[in-house]
Amino acid sequence: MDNKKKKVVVPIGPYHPLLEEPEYFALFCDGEVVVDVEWQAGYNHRGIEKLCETKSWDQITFLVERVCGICSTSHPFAYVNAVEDLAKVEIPERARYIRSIVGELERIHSHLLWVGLAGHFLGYNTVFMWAWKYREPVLDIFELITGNRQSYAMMKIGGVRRDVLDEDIPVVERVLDELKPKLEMLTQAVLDDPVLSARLKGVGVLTAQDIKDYGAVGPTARASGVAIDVRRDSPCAAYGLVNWQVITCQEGDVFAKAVVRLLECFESVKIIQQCLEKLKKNRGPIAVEVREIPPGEGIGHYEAPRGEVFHYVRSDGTNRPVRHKIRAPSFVNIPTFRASCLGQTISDVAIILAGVDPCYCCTERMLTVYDAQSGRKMMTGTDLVRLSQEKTEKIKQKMGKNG
Amino acid sequence: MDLKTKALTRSLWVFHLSTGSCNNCDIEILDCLTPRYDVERFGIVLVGSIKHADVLLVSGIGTRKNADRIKRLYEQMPKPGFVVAIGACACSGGIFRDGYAMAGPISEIIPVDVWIPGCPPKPEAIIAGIVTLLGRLK
Amino acid sequence: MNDHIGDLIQKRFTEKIKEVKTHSSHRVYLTVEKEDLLAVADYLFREKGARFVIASAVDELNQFEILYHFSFDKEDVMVSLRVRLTRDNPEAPSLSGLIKGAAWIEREMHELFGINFVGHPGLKRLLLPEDWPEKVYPLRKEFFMTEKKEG
Amino acid sequence: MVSFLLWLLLSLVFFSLLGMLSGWVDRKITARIQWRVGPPWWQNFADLTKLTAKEVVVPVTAGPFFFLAPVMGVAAVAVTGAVVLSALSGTGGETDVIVIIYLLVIPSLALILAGSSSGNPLASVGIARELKLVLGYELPFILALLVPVVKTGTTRLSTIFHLLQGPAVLSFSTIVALLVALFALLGKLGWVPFDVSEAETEIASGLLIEYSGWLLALFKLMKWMLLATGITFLVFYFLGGLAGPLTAVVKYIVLLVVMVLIKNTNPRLRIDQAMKFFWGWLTAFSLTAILLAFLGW
Repeated sequence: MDNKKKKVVVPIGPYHPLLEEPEYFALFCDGEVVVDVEWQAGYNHRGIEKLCETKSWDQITFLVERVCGICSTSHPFAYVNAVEDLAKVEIPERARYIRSIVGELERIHSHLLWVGLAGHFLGYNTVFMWAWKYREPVLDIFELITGNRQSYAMMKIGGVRRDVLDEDIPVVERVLDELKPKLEMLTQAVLDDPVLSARLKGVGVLTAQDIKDYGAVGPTARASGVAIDVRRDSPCAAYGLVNWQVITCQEGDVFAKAVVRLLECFESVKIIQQCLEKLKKNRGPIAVEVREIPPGEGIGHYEAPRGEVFHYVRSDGTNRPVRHKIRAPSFVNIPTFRASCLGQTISDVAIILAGVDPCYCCTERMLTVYDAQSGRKMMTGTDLVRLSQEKTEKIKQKMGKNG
Repeated sequence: MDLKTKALTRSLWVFHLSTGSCNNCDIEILDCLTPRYDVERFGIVLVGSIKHADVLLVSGIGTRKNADRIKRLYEQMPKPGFVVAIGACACSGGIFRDGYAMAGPISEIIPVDVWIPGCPPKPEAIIAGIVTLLGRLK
Repeated sequence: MNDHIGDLIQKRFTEKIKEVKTHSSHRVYLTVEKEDLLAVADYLFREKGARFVIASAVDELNQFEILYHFSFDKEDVMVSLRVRLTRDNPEAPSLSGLIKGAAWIEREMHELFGINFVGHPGLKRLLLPEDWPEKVYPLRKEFFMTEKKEG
Repeated sequence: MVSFLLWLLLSLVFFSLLGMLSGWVDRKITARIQWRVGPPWWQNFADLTKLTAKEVVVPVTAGPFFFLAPVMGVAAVAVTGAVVLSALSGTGGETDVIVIIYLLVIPSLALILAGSSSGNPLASVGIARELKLVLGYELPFILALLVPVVKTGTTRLSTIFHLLQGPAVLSFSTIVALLVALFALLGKLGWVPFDVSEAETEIASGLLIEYSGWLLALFKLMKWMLLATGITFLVFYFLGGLAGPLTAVVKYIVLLVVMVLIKNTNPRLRIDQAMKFFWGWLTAFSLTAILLAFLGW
């Protein structure tokens, strides 16, 4: 492209306050108008796909949890779906409800996080603080039912790892009841703000054709009127057993994406409430035992907050996969920038980039290699969680003594 | 303690650097700014330029592609400046430690003053880490 | 319903489909020659309106395999096209002309497996660092940690 | 001349102290709106002290203006303050309101100079935006300042300060003009919604990206002083602040709080939207205000 050379290059990244993660976008600008975008990735490249080939089936759930911290239950979710597809395992009903509860809680926390960050990108820190304030109780629920604020370690091949205790259910219900009016208030505040509308409407429009060309998924697709949602299209866990709706918008701009995300939070609350009701009546096992994984291949997908997470596993009958392919939603969502950024101003690009809720950690999941011969001990996810909790305890004790 | 050190302990400006982390630590760092923890009470603010920073918060394994940039950013930080490694990955490499994509842990790339382990460390732990750093300044 | 899509493809490309594996009612794996890949993919993507999900390469020691996953969301069927490539000259036609979203994953497979995609507009590195040695492909089975130390 | 130097010194001390406290009020109210506690009152003093003790990292691309620009900015605001103070005391002589208009452009120019001499690509985007912004807010600002001129029939600053008291203050035209000037001041300060040139999440503090140590401290000081001087000027110019010292303080705080509230209830405007706002709505408002002033409203 010749016109690239003549234009000013405005770098966004690799270290840029817009992105919490390192990433490099070169914006080729003519004045304030962006004429081309180039993306350079790999700053976050860790090598999970290769590492998966060196781990046993059970360990991988912990590893894929660390593909991304924000969708830290979606990746294990898709992974166990894939392995269960491979081994043709049916999970017990109680496990289905628990999986959906964790998945939907994560969606609420992730969408609120996005709303807050989007406000922050627009210099509207009040929205940022309010959204994150309302997000805290969700993290509290997580700590209550899974033991950690992030990286919940709930998924397990054949079911879930922990049960949701009866005495915790009313607490979760109470928090959700309190959350709902706050969510409504926040949604009203965001959607009614005239200046926000001026900044977001008609910005970064993606057409349904763009979505199809790039294979974009999740809220990015649904905001453009493409009603795909893995939870409905391919119901796993409890999604076929409860009532909820797929939210779509037609406009395809950043505003529509915000609307979709905010309204999805309400659907998530609805799903969780129904699941909790069913949990009270259903007393079954929370997991079936899966002794070995037969040779073959399996595909699992799940609707993460950002879109479809896709996992492909292949087994040769040993205790570790031959190949594990992970496709995070951002991998197909980020290339749409080329369609949505061109012709926009730099100010808008910032919010467009934020609009698809890109998650670079997810995109660059690959590449850590581990020497199978050396036999050096690797830390597993459980070790890390245990260490982390021990450290926290220690710090707490120390703080307690000092203060 | 002289006035300058005292002023420094009351006004730490931090720059956050993610070098191949899984986002967990990053959002917990941001969480420290939000209403429940509100570190601005102690004069801690997140700044957008490394030139304004007193503390470099590093999370993640320190990928090979990043190693040079981490060093460069460290050099650009006006002294006195401190480095805090946040999370299991930054401290030791964590679950990704044997990967060839990894140049870290961070302490092998730049000198680290305080390590905050955890996957991810809770905001309380991060604040405790910063308090440790302040204690060391005195 | 599922047979419907599998049957349709088979009827249309009787000669070209070498092997059909139906794992479950939602998962179909079809093997095609790499010469026929574009035609079948075009049929799935353009005519049947399938969504391109992703491609995944597998190193099978004696050959490479690429699976192109297409999703029929309404029918809840995942159709995966399997292409086999020889190990000494791994080369496949590029789908990026047909599907824009395929450009990245082909770049990724190119750098991680060393597979060449004919007709790809910008087959350069996506993820690996600039100082990564040439002709070292980390996701191939022969790649071990020892090579990290050299690089 | 000697007396003006004294005024200058007084202005420097007074407005920097007042500015840092006002800056704290801003941070504190912001924090309260965001459900936070916020920093203690001496926070800005600690920040300033710390910055002066830090190393200054000078980029290789920096020119001489890299050092000159912040000094120039602070000096300009201090002179503005001195002019306002001396006019208030009645010793200002023939100083014109036009001087204030000139002086209040200099901080923006200093920022532009700073950005251009740092040679950073993000800063260059910041320069373009700041330039446009200056063009944007100057027009309604000047028009708004004309309203008291029309009312008093003079451009002499001290006369306006002393004449505009009592019922003339509460007229409809001054209120409109004041609001316009307040928005222009927000633009001069680079506060949300007009913080395009610094926009942390877009261009990483833009113009100031390369600054560190005492040079950055000077720019921070400039912003704080501009905040204090600007509001003080508005209080006396539009609101008849001379009527009583206590009411002047109340007026000052009210204006400050209004500005902070505007800042916290709006997202950042795109530069073209900001221009439209300044040249469209605000210019129309200020023209109306002038018309009303002529009619004696």
